[in-house]
Amino acid sequence: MKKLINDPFEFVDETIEGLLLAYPNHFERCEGSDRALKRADGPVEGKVGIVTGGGSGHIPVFLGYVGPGLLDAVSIGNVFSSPSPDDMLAATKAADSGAGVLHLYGNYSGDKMNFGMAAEMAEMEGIEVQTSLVADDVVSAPVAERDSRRAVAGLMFAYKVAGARADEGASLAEVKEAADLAIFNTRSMGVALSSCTIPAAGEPTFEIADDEMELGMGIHGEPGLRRTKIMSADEVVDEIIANILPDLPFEEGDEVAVLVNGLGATPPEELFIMYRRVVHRLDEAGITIRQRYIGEYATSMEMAGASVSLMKLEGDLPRLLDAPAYSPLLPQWPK
Amino acid sequence: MKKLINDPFEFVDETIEGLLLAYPNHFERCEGSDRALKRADGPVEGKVGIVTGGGSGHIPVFLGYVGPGLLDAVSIGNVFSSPSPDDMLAATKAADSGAGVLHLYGNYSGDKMNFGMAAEMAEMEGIEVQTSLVADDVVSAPVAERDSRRAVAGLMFAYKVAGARADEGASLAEVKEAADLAIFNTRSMGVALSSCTIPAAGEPTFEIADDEMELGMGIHGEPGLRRTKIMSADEVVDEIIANILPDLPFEEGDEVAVLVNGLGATPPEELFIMYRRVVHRLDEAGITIRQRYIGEYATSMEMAGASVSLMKLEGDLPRLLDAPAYSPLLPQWPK
Amino acid sequence: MEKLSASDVIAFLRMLADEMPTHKERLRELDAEIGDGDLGVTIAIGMKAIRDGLPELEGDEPGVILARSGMNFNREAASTFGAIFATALMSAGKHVRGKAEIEVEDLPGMIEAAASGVSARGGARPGEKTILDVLLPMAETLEREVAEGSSLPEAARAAHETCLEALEKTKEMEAKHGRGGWLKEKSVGVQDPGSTAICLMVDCFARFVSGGDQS
Amino acid sequence: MEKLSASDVIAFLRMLADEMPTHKERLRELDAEIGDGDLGVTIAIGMKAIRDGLPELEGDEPGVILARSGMNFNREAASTFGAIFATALMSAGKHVRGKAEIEVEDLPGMIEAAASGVSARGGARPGEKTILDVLLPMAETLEREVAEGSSLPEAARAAHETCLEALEKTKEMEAKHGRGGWLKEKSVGVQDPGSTAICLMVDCFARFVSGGDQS
Ligand SMILES: Nc1ncnc2c1ncn2[C@@H]1O[C@H](COP(=O)(O)OP(=O)(O)O)[C@@H](O)[C@H]1O
Ligand SMILES: Nc1ncnc2c1ncn2[C@@H]1O[C@H](COP(=O)(O)OP(=O)(O)O)[C@@H](O)[C@H]1O
Ligand SMILES: [Mg+2]
Ligand SMILES: [Mg+2]
Ligand SMILES: [Mg+2]
Ligand SMILES: [Mg+2]
Repeated sequence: MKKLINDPFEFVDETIEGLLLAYPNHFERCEGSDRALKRADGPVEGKVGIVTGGGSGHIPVFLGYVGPGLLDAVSIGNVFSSPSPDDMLAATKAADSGAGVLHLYGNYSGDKMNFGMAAEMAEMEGIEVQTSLVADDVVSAPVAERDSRRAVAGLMFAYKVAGARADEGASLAEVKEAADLAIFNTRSMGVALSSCTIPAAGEPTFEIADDEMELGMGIHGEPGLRRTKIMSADEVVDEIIANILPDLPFEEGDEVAVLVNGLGATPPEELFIMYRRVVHRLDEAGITIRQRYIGEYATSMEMAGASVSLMKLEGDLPRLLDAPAYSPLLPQWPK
Repeated sequence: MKKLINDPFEFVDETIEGLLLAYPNHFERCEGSDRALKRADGPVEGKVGIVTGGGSGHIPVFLGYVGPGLLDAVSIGNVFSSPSPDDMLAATKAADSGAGVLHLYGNYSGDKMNFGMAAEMAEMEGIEVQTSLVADDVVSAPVAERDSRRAVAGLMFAYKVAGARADEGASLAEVKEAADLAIFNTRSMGVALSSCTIPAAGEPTFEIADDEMELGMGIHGEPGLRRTKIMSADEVVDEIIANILPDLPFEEGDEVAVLVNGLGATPPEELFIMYRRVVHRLDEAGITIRQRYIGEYATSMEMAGASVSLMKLEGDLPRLLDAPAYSPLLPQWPK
Repeated sequence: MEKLSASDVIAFLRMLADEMPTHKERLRELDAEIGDGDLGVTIAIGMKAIRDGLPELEGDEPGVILARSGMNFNREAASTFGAIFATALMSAGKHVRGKAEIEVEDLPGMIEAAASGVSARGGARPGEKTILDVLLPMAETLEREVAEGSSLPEAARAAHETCLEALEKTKEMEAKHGRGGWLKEKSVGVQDPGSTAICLMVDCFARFVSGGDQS
Repeated sequence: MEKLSASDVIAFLRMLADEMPTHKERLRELDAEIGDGDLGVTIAIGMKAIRDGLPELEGDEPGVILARSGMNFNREAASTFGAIFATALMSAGKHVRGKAEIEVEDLPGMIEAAASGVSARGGARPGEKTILDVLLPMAETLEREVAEGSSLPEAARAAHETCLEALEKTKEMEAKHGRGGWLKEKSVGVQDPGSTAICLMVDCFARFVSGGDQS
C-alpha cells in the first residue's frame, strides 16, 4: 500500500484534523458531530442551506465544495461509505438559517438510505428539506433508467450551480430547480487505468493488468463498460464522446461546459491531451464550449484515470457557473 | 505504462495544444517558438519581465505559474529535459517591455547551460537579464554547498514572491532581490513512494518495492537520502522537519509559510494528514505558521509522494505572498 | 440455552463483535468483485461500534439492546449495509418490545419483521440479490421449526442451514440494488456479500445458543 | 577513407542518426541509475533533429555542418547533454573553419577544441565523471596516432579503443556535475551515461571511415 498514512482506521479523522488546522477561518465542525463540517461564516441569514455528504476518498468531493457560492455543510463518511444519519442531521441543522435545506449528493444507495433517515429527522425538528440526486454516469444504466445511474465528477456542476443560485437569494424550490436542471443536463463517462486502495482494507479494490484499462469504471472502482488493452488518449476520448453525446442528446448548436477530471494519479498533462481531443470532437459536432474545467474535481484516492463531463448550458446555467465561489481545495476557477 | 497519451513523442506538444485551446485568453505562444508561452496580455508596459522554464512533466511547474501577479513567459522542454536556448530567448523577448527580465528557474545543469546561452543572446539583442536560481532541496547537498542544491516545490514561493514584487513596479534589481530572499529563506525535502515514467522512455525511471519509500528523492526520481521500509506519515514528517529546521535554521519565534506538496499520485487526504503533523512539530518548535499551501504545486508526473517546504517570513515576504495572482492551473490561493 | 435474557443478548453481541472482523478480508473480496470493496471495513468498524456500545446497554431489555446496537453499527459504519442492518435490528428489536427474554417462538416474527423493515427501507424484493434473499427463507424455516416444537439451538441451526442454501442461490441472482445493480448480468456468479455477512452472523448465533463453539 | 568531404560528413551524420537511437534503452538505464533517465530519449530526439537538418546543410563546408548539427540536436533535445554536445560539435567545427575536407591531422585539434569548449561551458575538470573524461584521452591518442603517421581509419579505431578504456575508468569516478553530483560516492560503480553515448558515436565514426560496418 503506497500511502503516507498512520493508522488506517484514523485516516478520515486525521484528514479532518489537518483540514481544520489548515483552514480555521473557512471550516468549522458542526455541533454534535465529529464527521460534519460547515462554513465557518454560516449559516448565512436568509439563504437556503445546501448540504452534501458521502464517503471519504474523493477530495475535493465532498468537503472541498463547502464555501461561499458553494455548499454550506457536509457530512463525512468512512472511505467510500456513507456518512451516518446523525452526521447528516448535524450538517443539516448547521446549514439551516430558516430558509430550508437542499440535500444535494450522489445517487448511491447507502447515501440515499442514510440521508433519507436524516431528512426525516430534520423534518421532525422543523427544518424543510428537499433532495436532489446527481446521477451523471452514462454507462451505469441505460438512459431509460437514469434514476439508477451513479454520480461521478458531474457533481461539480450541480454544486456550483446550486450554490450560486442559493447565493442569489433564491427559495428552496428555486435552488432545487437549478440543481435539477444542472443534473439533468450533465452527462459523464470515465476510464480507470489503475486501482485505488481503501486504507483500512489494505488491498487494491480491483486487479488490472499493466496493459489494461477499464472503460466506464465508477469512482469507487465499480466495474464499468468493458476491460480493454490500453487505448490511446484520442481513442478513449472518442469513445467517451460517442457515449455521451447521444445520451442527452447534445446537438449541433448547443453550448456546453466541459469538465475533464483527473481521478488522482493521472497528471494534468494527460488531461490537457484529452481536452484537446474533446475540442476537436465537439467542433466536428457543431457544439460550442463556453467554459472548461480541467483538473482534479472528484478523485478516487490514487486511482489513475480520468472522466469527461458535459453540461448543456440553458437558462440560468451560464450565469450560475460564472458566479463567484471560493474553496481552498478547488482549482482556481477559469476566467 | 499507465498513461492516457497518444504518440509519446508528441506528449509535450499535445499538452501545449490542449492548454492553448483551454485558456486562449490566458496563454499565447511566443513569437518564433513552439515551445514558449507568454501571458496573453503581456508584456506589461514598464513591468520587469520574469521568465522561467524547464522540463515538462511537473505541471503546474513551470507553465502553470504564468499569469498576472506571477510570471510573464515560460520555455518548455521535453519531459525532464531543459528547453532549448532558442525557446528561452523567445520567452525572454516576449517578457521584455524594456524594464529587463529576470530568469528565475531551478538549479539544474541542463537548464543553467541553456539559459546561460539564452541570456547571452538576449543581452546581445539589448535585453537586460538577471538570473536567480532556486535550490531548496536540503538533502541534495550539505548547506555549505547550497549553490549546488536542486530545486523542488520551493519554486512556488520564489515565483509568487518575484511575481508580486514585479507587479508592484519594482526594478529588475529589486525583483531579483525579492526572489533571492525567498530562495534563501526556503528549505524543502520530499519523499517518493513510486516512480514516474517518462512517456518516450516507456519504463519507470526507478524500481521501488511495494513496501519501500525513498526519503529525499528529487522530483525527477534523482536518488535521495535513503531507501527505507514505508514509514508512517507522522514518521516521515518528523524526519523531514528534523532535516529542514536546522538547515536555515528556522528558530523559535520565526514566522513561516508552509507548503505540503503532492507529487502526483498521492491524494489530498494524505497531504492533510501530513500537514497535521507539520503543525504539531512547528508548534513544539515555537514556530508560527502564517500561511499554508496544501496541494499539487510541483508534480513529477504520476509519482506517489510528497514534499514539505518552509519559507521563513521576513521583510516583504508576507505582503508579497498575499498579493493577488492568477493562473488557471493552480489551486485557489488560501485566504 | 432455551431463552435469551438481556445479558445473554449482550454476551452474544460481544461474541459476534469479536468474531465478525475476522471475516473482513473475505467480505472485502466479495464486495470488491461486485461493489466497491468496503464491506469488510464496514463490518470491522461497525462491529467494534456495537461492542463499544454494549456497556451502556447493560440493564436495558433485549429488544432495546438489539435496536440500539443496530444504530451504533450504522453511526460508526454508515453505508448501504449499515443502514439495512440497523433497520433489520431495529425492526427485530421492536418485535420483542417489552419482553425480558427472547424465546424460540419469537424468532420467526423477528426475522419477518427485519425482512419487512429492510424491504421498506431499501425497496428490495425477493430475488434481487440482497439480504432479503437469506432473511425470508430463514423466517420460513424458523416458523416450521417452531411449529414442530424444536428447541432454540435446533431452530437456530436449521436457520443457519437454510441461510447457507439461500446464500448459494444468491449466486445465480442478478443484482438490482446498490452497486451490484450497475453490473446487471455481470453480477451473476458471485454470492451476495451482504448475505454472506448475515450467514456468518447466524452461524455465530447458532453456536452461541448451542452453548459453545461447535462450528 | 582518408579524408572527409562535406558529403562524407553528411553521410556519417546520417549513419550516426540512424544508429544511435538503437541504444536508447541502454542509455536510459544508465541515466536512470545516476540521473533522471532521460538520456535515451534525448539521444533519440536529438539524433532525429540532426538527421532532419541534414538536407538544409547540403553545400555547406564540413565545419559548418558539424556546428549546425550540434545546434540542431540541442534545439530539439535541449538538456545537459544537449548543451554539452552542441558545444563540443560547435568547437570542433570551428577548429576546421574554412576547410573543404577533414583530414586525420585535424582530428586531435578538433577533439581538444571540443574538450576545452565543454569545459568552458560546464566548468567540469578531468576526473569528474563527464564526457571530458573520454574526450581528453582520445585527444592524446589521436595526437600520437598522427605523429606515428596512422591512417584515418587506424587513428579512429585507436581513438575508439582509448574511449572504451576511458569509459571504463569513469566507473570509479565520483560525479561532481549534473544530477550525478547529488549522489556523491553513490555515483561510483556506474559508468558515465554521457561518455557512453560518446563512445558509441566514436565507434560509429571508426566504422564509417573504415568503409563499412565492421563492428
Ligand atoms: N436495497 C437493499 N436491500 C437490502 N440489502 C441491500 C440493499 N442494497 C444492498 N444491500 C446489501 O448490502 C450489501 C452491500 O453493502 P455495502 O458494501 O455497504 O454497499 P455499498 O458499498 O454499495 O454502499 C449487498 O451485498 C446487499 O446484501
Ligand atoms: N559539466 C559537464 N561537462 C561535461 N559533461 C557533462 C557535464 N554535466 C553532465 N555532463 C554529461 O551529461 C550527461 C547527462 O546528460 P543529461 O541526461 O542530459 O543530463 P540531465 O538529465 O541531468 O540534465 C552525463 O552523463 C555527463 O556525461
Ligand atoms: Mg461503499
Ligand atoms: Mg534531464
Ligand atoms: Mg460496498
Ligand atoms: Mg538525464
